[in-house]
Amino acid sequence: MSRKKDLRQTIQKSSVPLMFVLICAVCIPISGLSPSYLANEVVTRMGRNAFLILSLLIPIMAGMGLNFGMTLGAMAGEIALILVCDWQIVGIPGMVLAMILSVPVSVLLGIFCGKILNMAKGREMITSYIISYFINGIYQLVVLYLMGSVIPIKHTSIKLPRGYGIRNTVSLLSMRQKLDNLIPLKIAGIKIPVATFLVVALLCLIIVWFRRTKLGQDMRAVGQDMEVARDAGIKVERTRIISIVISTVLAGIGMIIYLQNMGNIATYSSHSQIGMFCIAALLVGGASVDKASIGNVFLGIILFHTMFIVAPKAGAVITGDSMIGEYFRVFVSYAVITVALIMYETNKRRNKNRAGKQLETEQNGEGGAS
Amino acid sequence: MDEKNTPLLEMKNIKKDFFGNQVLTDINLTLKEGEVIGLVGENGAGKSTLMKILFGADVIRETGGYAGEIRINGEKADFRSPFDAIASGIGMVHQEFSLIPGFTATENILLNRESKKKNIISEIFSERMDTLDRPEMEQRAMEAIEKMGVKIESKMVISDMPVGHKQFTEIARELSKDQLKLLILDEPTAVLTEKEAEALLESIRGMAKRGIAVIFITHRLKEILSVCDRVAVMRDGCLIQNVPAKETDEVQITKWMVGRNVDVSAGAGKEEAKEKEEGEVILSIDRLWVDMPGETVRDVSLDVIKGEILGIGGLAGQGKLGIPNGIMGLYQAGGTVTFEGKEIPLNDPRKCLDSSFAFVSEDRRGVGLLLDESLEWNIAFPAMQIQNKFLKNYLGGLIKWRDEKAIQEVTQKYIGELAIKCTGSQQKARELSGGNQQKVCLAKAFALEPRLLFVSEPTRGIDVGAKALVLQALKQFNREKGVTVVMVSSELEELRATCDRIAIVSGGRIAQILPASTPSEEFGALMVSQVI
Amino acid sequence: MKSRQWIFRLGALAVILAVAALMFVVGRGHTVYFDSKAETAGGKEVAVPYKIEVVVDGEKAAKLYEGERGMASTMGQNFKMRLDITQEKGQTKKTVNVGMKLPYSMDGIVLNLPAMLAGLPQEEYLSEFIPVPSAEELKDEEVVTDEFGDLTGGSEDAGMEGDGSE
Amino acid sequence: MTFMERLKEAVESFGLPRLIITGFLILLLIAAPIVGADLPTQISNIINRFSWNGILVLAMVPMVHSGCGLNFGLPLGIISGLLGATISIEMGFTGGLSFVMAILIATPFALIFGGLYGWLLNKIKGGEMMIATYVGFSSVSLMCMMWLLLPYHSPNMVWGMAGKGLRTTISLEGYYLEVLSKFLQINIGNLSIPTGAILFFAVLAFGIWAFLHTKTGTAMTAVGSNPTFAKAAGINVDKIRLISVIMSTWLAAIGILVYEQGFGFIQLYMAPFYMALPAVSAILIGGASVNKATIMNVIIGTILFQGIVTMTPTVMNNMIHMDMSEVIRIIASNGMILYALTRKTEGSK
Repeated sequence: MSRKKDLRQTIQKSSVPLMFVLICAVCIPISGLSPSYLANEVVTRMGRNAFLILSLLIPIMAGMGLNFGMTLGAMAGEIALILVCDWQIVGIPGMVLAMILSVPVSVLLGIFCGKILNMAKGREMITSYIISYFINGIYQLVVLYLMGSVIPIKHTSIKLPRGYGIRNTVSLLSMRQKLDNLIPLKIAGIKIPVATFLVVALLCLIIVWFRRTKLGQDMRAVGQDMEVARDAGIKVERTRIISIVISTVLAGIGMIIYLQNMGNIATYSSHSQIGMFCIAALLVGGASVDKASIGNVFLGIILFHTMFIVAPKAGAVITGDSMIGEYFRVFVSYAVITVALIMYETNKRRNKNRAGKQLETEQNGEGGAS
Repeated sequence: MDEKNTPLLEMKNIKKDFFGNQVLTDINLTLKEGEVIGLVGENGAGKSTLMKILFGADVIRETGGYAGEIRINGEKADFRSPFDAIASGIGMVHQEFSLIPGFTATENILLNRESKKKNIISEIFSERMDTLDRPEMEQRAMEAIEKMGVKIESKMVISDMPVGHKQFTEIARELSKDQLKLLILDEPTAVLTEKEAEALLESIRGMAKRGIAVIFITHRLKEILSVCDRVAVMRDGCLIQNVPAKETDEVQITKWMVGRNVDVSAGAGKEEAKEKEEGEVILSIDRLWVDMPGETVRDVSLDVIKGEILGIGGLAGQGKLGIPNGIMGLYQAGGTVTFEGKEIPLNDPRKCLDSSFAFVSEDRRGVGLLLDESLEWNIAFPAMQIQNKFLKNYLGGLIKWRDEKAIQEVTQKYIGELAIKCTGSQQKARELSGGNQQKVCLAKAFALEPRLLFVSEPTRGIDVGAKALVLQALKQFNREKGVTVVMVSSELEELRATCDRIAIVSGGRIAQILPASTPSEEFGALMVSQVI
Repeated sequence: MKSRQWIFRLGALAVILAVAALMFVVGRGHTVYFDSKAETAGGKEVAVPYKIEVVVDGEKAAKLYEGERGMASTMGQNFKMRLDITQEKGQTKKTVNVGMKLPYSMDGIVLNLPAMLAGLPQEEYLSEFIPVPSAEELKDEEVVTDEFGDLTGGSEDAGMEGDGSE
Repeated sequence: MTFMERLKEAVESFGLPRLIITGFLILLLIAAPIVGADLPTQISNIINRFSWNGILVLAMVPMVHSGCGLNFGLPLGIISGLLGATISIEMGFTGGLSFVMAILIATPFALIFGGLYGWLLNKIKGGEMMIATYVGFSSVSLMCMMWLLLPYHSPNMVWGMAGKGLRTTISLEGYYLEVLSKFLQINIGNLSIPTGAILFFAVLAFGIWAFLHTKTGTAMTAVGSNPTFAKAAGINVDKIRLISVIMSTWLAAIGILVYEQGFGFIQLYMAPFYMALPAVSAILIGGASVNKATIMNVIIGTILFQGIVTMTPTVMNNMIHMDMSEVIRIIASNGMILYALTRKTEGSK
């Protein structure tokens, strides 16, 4: 009986990935895209997004839910890249410098975010979501008004003609895919960004290692029961802030990797959607609000991005309008997050009701005996 | 240092008051190494306050500290937090589990005291980057479990464990602390099966042999007699007996626990009570179960007689609060409840209220009041919603408009009748004192003009003057309006002074129903009769 | 114990700062322009070869006939190139390897190859290139700062186009 | 000393961010004539924008009252309104009648969507705000597909080339453009007051006020104030919450129609996305909290918020020739929401 129950539970748990396998299975043949093109795309996107999505894992471990505030890190990464670009530091050294530069910005933003979230315990997600908008305002203030007027920006290719503020797009031609192509490798016509994968693999190792540290253990404890952790002498607030800071720093570095692949920065919009797409991908991989693994990240990228590539084409074939597919994939991204959030909340409530059921059966059992 | 002569723990003249309300008076207690002492007393006798002082709980400091002194091994101790107490070798196992559900027993036993290994990163950043040394942790956990003498699976996740094993995990956690000299166990056997409880007692004996002193708090007197060296009995904030366990027995302990200077007013209206015993049954409860966390009701059958005041007493956690809460539909419940011959469906507060029940909850701030609304709203709300009182009808009843004037009138009436101290009927309920808030709760129930009134812990957390007024109001309501009252309280004397009959709940079941004039000792014995 | 940790921390910080500083030096990018133009320097006219092929990092950067300009992006201050020079049409190529240090402060550097080959001093053949903003760059640009960004165009697509060019 | 204390208390109860925003607006009003902006024009602008947005902000009130939190799912109601508007035009109604029909058609949609939405929110008590946000987003992106797929044919609405699929913006010229604003409009010099639109807002606001004074309205407030109390008093908490969600959704539907008649265009596709956050921050600026809101909060909040939105560009531009209004708006409105979210709300649990 228990095995049957287990099976049902696993199916229920992996319902979202299964649904995506189904969507992909239907859409791939319809879209008519060649397997090699598809494989190439998925591999590219894997390299591009993996680091960013991995940055979400640690706050989930600390019980702070999906970190919509990862956008903060993305903004820090963008600011660093804009500066490095203006200083004309190119190639891999430019990326390394941008990463180093993004860290202090990310740390500051992370501490801010962590402190606010400590004031809003129990509604971390909506708060981190609003924080991302709030900081976006500050980011615009810095990039649109302070850069060029207070922070020196030299190059007219970056600066707006009016003398201050950054253009809508900043070209990263000098860094474009420098990391991806550092170690060139092609297998069966599929270009593999080996160096990027190595960096991602390193981060995976670090995360695995981190879980085994004292801090990682503390985070798991805080994530499951703040009060018990506090009673045991763990500094709950500090631990939560650290988890957000780590996530923000990783997101900043991830954004730099992401943008080197893209080859340009959309100054005012690159970061705004990144949080949503990363979270959706993670959830598609079978993660939930309180549990996520490295496996979820990779499965999520494969499924979510396959859908992302295929949907517009499939939509165009079916309805004759390419916009339908575009809207469809946006809808799916949002719907996935919605469903995951609903499942999380209903599970929480179901667990609460379980105790009553137990008592009833107990009583009935007793009644039968007497 | 002659350790033989200095006792491990000395508590001298411990006094404590909460805002002028004396809860502990001149407690003197000493404990030698390896000694097991059983601490018994009714709820509210001061046991847990005493233990909180010993354990350096934050509540004590926040409420102005305590008087007297505590010596550990002859040295004066002043604990600023539980961590200080732990450092001096005191361990405590609380009634509520303090465990991380998703962790294994090992991880919980060594929570925040894990074995660690250094690495390069931890040298740079902080010790928190040390990796955990799992094999060593496993070994330390096993040692602690062995010390306890009860086998539990060290690798099992807490949420998969039976309750008893959770309790043992907590005890093992305390035992794993090397400095542990004194262990406080607060009702550890409450959640254990008989077999497990026996194992625990065995392990307490083992600990004592190792030189660890144990303070064992429980309501199960048998256990005390079988394991303790001495028994300390507390009543009304005083330590009234401290005798070797061999020299006493259950009956005597029970007497000490409840036997106080009996109040003359107890058993008021005895003749009336007799008369009512033969009256008609207004409410009949049959095989009720209620899932109220911490107050589980298991199998309660009870008849309430028209016009009486029925008291329900018992120790905390035994289920007396679950009865009214379950009937009124606030917690999941099952069984049958019949009122005036009609069956009342459970889990539906509305049906109860429609049948002219009213309920004054023990949780004033959580359930009883709209803290952020005016007194008018608090008093008139249920009557308005259930009986359409204080409403003006327009368009042939299509629009039911709030009648502010009628609401104000009724509020003023109750403010006068119950002497509620407030600045006016518009004042927010939050701003009132506890006693006055309780009166508002009563007024709310009175405004419903019920035929059956449940009152739960009406005097909890309010001062003496207000207590008398509240009880007086209840009696008056019962006598003048002929309303049947079911009153739940943990204060036996209060029940004896107010009620006609008293039902004692123990272990989630009714132990027995006796007239209020029965001596306290008998009630006391009933209270501990089926404790689980 | 604590102070030891502080030393470690300061050390780590110093290493990171050193890496950053190193990146400044190593990663400085320059755009080098090659001119194959006649130059009159010090009253001497320099002969311009028929064709110069410039090879940087093993890749052909430019093929210059007289009066033409080519460019290459480089990283770091040590600049090496190979010049395959065809003096007259039909003649065989002559290969010259050139190594030089680029000035750190200049973004764009113009090298007059004939002048350099003629062995003139550096200040004669090397000059800073100051870009004149193109008309398109000067055009006022309206900044789009949607709170929600471009939801459907999606930044993801920009990447797709980029990959296509590969 | 005592004065300072009293001042401190007043600041605390009013909230520092709210004080800053009010102060900022007053500063703008003083600065406007100095930098050469025409004050009556500015004031008419504020009043006009108030009349467009007031009802959308009012749509927050029922859900806040019943303890469902801030209605981040406002787009759902807006979609109902958009369906009403487009169907009304598709059916060929013009002028004032098209407005009435839009309301009538939007109503059943609002009731159905609101009902489903409320049912969902009852399943996930405690996590309403986050889920509401994403329900709003999902429904907007779903409708993006629907606007393309639904069989609309009116040449005034569909893409000219394809002959199908709705345009992103649809002009209301000839339909209900300014039907309310122009009704009984008062013009004094540069000052113009859209009497009709304000009256319409007043009627709905009075309706909500009156509703909160009825038996059901009282129950709604109690549910929001302390759901356990309400349950113990025999209130069907889920039902009351459902009613509040439906009311909010319906008000949002009406709100978007009124907004459109003032603005002059129907905005489809991703436009509803933009609507929830300004409305949420407006009511918070007006003094509401996550579980308490009054009609007064709506009026004050909308005026303050719209005041800042309309005044900053002109004043800033005239003053420092830098249009920072957009950035200021983002920081102020989201900062306000953050402030409200980090307040401890006792008694709400």
